[in-house]
Amino acid sequence: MGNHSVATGKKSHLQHHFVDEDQQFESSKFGMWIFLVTEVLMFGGLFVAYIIYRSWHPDLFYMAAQELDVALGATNTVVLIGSSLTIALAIRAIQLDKIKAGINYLVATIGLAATFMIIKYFEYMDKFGKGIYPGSAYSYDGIGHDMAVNFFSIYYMMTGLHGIHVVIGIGLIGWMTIKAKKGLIHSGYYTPVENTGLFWHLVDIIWIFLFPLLYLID
Amino acid sequence: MNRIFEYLLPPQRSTVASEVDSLFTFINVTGFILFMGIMITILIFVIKYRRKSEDDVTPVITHNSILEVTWTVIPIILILIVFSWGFRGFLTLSTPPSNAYEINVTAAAWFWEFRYPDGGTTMNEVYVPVDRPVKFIMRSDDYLHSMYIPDFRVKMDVLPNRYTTAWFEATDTGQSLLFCAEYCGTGHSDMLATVHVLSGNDFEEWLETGLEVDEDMPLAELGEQTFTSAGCNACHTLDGTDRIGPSLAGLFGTDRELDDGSVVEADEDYLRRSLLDPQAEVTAGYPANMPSYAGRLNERQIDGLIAFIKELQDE
Amino acid sequence: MSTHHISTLSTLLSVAGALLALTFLTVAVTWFNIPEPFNVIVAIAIAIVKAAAVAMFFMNLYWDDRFNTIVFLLSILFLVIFVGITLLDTLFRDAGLPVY
Amino acid sequence: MADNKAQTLKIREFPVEENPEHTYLNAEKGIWSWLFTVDHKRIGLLYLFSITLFFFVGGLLALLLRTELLTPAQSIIDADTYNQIFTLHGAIMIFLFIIPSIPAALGNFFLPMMIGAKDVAFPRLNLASWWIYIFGALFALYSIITGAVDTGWTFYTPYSTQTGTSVVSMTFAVFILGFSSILTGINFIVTLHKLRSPGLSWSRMPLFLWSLYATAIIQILATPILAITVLLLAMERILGIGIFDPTMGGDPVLYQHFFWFYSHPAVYIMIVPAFGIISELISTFSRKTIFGYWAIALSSLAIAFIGFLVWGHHMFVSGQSELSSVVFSFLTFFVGVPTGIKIFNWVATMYKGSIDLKTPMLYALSFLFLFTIGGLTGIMIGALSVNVHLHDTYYIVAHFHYVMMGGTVIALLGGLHYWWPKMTGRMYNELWGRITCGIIFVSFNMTFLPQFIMGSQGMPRRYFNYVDQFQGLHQFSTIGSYILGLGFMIMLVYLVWSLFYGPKASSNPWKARSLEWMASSPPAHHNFEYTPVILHGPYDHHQPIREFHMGVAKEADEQTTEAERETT
Repeated sequence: MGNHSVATGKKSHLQHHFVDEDQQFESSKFGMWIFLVTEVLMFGGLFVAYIIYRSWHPDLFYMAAQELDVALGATNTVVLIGSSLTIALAIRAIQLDKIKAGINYLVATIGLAATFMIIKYFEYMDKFGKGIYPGSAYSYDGIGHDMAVNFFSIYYMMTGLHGIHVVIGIGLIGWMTIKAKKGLIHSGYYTPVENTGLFWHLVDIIWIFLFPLLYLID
Repeated sequence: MNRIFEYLLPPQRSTVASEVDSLFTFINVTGFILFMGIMITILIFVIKYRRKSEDDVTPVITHNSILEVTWTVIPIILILIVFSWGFRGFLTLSTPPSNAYEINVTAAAWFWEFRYPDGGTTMNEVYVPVDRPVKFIMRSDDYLHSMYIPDFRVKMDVLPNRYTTAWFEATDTGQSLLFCAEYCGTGHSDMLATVHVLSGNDFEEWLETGLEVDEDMPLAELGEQTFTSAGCNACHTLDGTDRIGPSLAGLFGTDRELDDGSVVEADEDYLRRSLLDPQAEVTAGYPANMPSYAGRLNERQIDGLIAFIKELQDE
Repeated sequence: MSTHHISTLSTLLSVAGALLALTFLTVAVTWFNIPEPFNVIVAIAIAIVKAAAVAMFFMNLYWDDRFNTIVFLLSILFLVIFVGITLLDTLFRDAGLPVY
Repeated sequence: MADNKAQTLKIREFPVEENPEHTYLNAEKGIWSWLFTVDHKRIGLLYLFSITLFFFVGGLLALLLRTELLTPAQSIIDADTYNQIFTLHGAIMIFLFIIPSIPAALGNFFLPMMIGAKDVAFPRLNLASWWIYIFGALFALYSIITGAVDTGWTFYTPYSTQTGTSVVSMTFAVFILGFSSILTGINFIVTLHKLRSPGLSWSRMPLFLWSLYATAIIQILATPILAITVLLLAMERILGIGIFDPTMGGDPVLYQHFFWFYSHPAVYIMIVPAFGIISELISTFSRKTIFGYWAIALSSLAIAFIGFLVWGHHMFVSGQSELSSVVFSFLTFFVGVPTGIKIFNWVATMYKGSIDLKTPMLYALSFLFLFTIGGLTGIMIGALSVNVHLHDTYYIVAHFHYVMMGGTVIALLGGLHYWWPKMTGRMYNELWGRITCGIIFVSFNMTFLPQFIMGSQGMPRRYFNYVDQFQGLHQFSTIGSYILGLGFMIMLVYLVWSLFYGPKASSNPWKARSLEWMASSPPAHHNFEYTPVILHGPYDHHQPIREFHMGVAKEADEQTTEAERETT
């Protein structure tokens, strides 16, 4: 509940309409969580499409999933879990005012995210090489099912939207790195990096579901 | 009272109509009573408790449990009645009797095609027997359409990727209109068909004769008949004005500029190709959305249409 | 209110360790052919455990205001409603599967 | 959320400044101070201006449609133009007008004021949301210029994936507008949770805020599904991914599930804020405590929740399984119960009140009349067997206009008149207000009652051409729509006139009790120069008005007088 104490001296990052820094921090984080809800539901739409098409064509999903490389998918899962760890470590370091270590962890996170994208790039290129495109450009005939393109349409939509989120995440984390370098975030004010962390963990969670649903159908 | 509902609803011409209408009437009457109750209460309050002075003191009434429970429970009872009543009608509407006379329906932008069990076909006209369940097995060639016969109280969407069904049992002979109720583009509101309900004997007789193409009819006359029955008139006019497609008046023998820039003469061969493979040569400036009539028209009808179009030239 | 929670190093590392182990597990179970539909159930169950671990310990829900957890679970609830009721249609159509 | 220990606050009365010198309107000058303001009140006005603009655009399109329908077949425009215009009318009215209308315009302005906050939680996000809205509107404009859209606002596949019009840019416009809606929703939820003044417990929140809260929840939960739906639709056209288009193996009915999972809750995004306004109006102009506060507050949340379970009632004849039709129909009726409860509570509030028929109250009564019709006809089309007959006819058109226009627009007008003195500091002409309300009420019924009759007689909707038997009713409806248009023009004139020549308004012309009336008219830049402390509920008309002027005494303030109370 709101404005308990009367605002006294204003501190550096406190906006005028908040009573104190705690209220502001809580509000930002709460806002971020609500935003994550919208993200979950947006991806959720694709999961619904996935579930319905899988219930219609279980055989297709089995056949088409054989084309995906489990090793690469698993590697990417590990990479993303690693990046989740590094960003959690970055936030911890910044909370403890070890800004330098924090920056290193943020850079490591960007590195892992980039690794994820590079692996994804090779996966996509491999598919494109075979003529496995989303939609009407699809020209691969190695799968004996006339709905094969449908699986890959869903696959590309899901991983593509996820990939866009990874790229946005890289941008956000890069921005946080710059902020940290300028000394704008520290133990007294680390709201943006906390929220970036939440966003990044959500990207990880979504991949945690995408991996078994797309790659591990047996 | 009955006159009001007779005015509000189309004539009841199928077995389910009275069932649907009774629920319609029930909701209208109950709703009207409720509505008037609320409005009269408001009116009384507004008159009786009109502000007398700026210093009016009003009592503090925050709630009244008995009243609130009452106006929660009564509506719940009413909606349960309405739900189960509607459910019962819906069960009837969605379970066709097994002995129904089956007609295959194809909807396409923007006409209806009906195929009878013995192989005959009609377009934008459908003939059904009275007092006998008729089942439509429907499929669309392109977009979503919806088969709607107000007099029979039936409606069902027609989908391009699977069959949907609807059934009715007409209760008297005569004609009823069939509308397309799902928006499907330019010609949506012209996508009508006529339902002819015939008595048992007439229907049998019609099956014998009506489906046969009249061999004696002059070709051009047959063409003119086909022009409306095949739904050409939904897109093409005969008076030179543009609709969805070019007008057919004075078309024969002219040079047609196609959308790829080439020019062809509108001779008999061109007209035939346009009917059977319309997307191959599309006149510039018009959408490429004419459906193919291959398999829908017999040879004599095609010849008839060509003769009819030629005749338009002469006039 | 402990919303400014600072995780200990050991928590973060052990959660990450558990996540890696579960990733290995979810791949490993595909080597045994578990019959339908249990293979899907196992795979999703493992994914849920992993996601819960990330949400609770990396995203600090375990220490955070409970309301944030409720908000997050709300999104899952509505997703379940969406899938559930839609399946009520797609699984029970008379005509069966859509024809290509 | 808060420290649990009770705090003792020193409070004192802060009398309201009449004829304030410094207001939010003259705090900064110049067009840039408006376009890039982070003040929630100015953003509210930016939204108000934008939605008014789009309302008149959408309205003009509607009059064009009605004019075309004077005769069967072609009167002034051809079939394709007609189809594009009804699509634009729907899309503009829904995405650019009605969804942002009450929450983003009036809500933005009054939500922070009603809880005694200086602003919403994220003012810059608030500004961003308006700019995103404008950007989305420009995108919509772009798609109109590059060939318009003729799919209906529902974008049903496969027509929308195959038509030659610019569906892709329109779907992107919708995508962008959804984003704007989400940001507003986030802002409202966080503001209501975190920024309430001392003493403003959940049980003392004005019902308008409860309705905005319920609306924001729907915005958060439903809009993302719209985003993914239009994204899939755009990909369907760009790449041909075949989730929805049957020619590529997709399922058109699945599209309808996706679409209505958003769009049905979206109708509650449109109507629930209207409920909130009506609660404020009826209590204030009956000068009486609201009857059944919690029933009204919680029924908003109940409607929000049940609204997510009933989308399939748009699809009874779409070819979805009969089982799901039955389930959807059953659940649908349960929206009727909380809605009915609200209506009964409003009527009960008037019992033994001191009813003053000022313009806003006339709108509230019109709302009760029109919305009750809208609601009862909703029961009609929720019934399975009757729905089969009425689906996709003018009955549906009439029903949703009674709910959306007779409900939301009328409530918006009521709210606009109610808060006009607070927003602008000027009074409009009361006589013209009442006359216009009468004109709009009568002509609205003239326009849409005949459409119920046409619908039940079997006139399908979205028809450019129609069977001759309907011509009389169509013409009657068209004449009604002209008068309706005239009514709105009169309103525009006298409201704009009042901005320049209207008498100055006092801070609380209606003697209302909620917090926004305790600020000056127009309010100061930061709403309140003190932190308000709330001792009574927003409808406690029996409490002396000076007890609503309490605020935290400044530490340096020596005059801390009699009132020193404990609050948590």
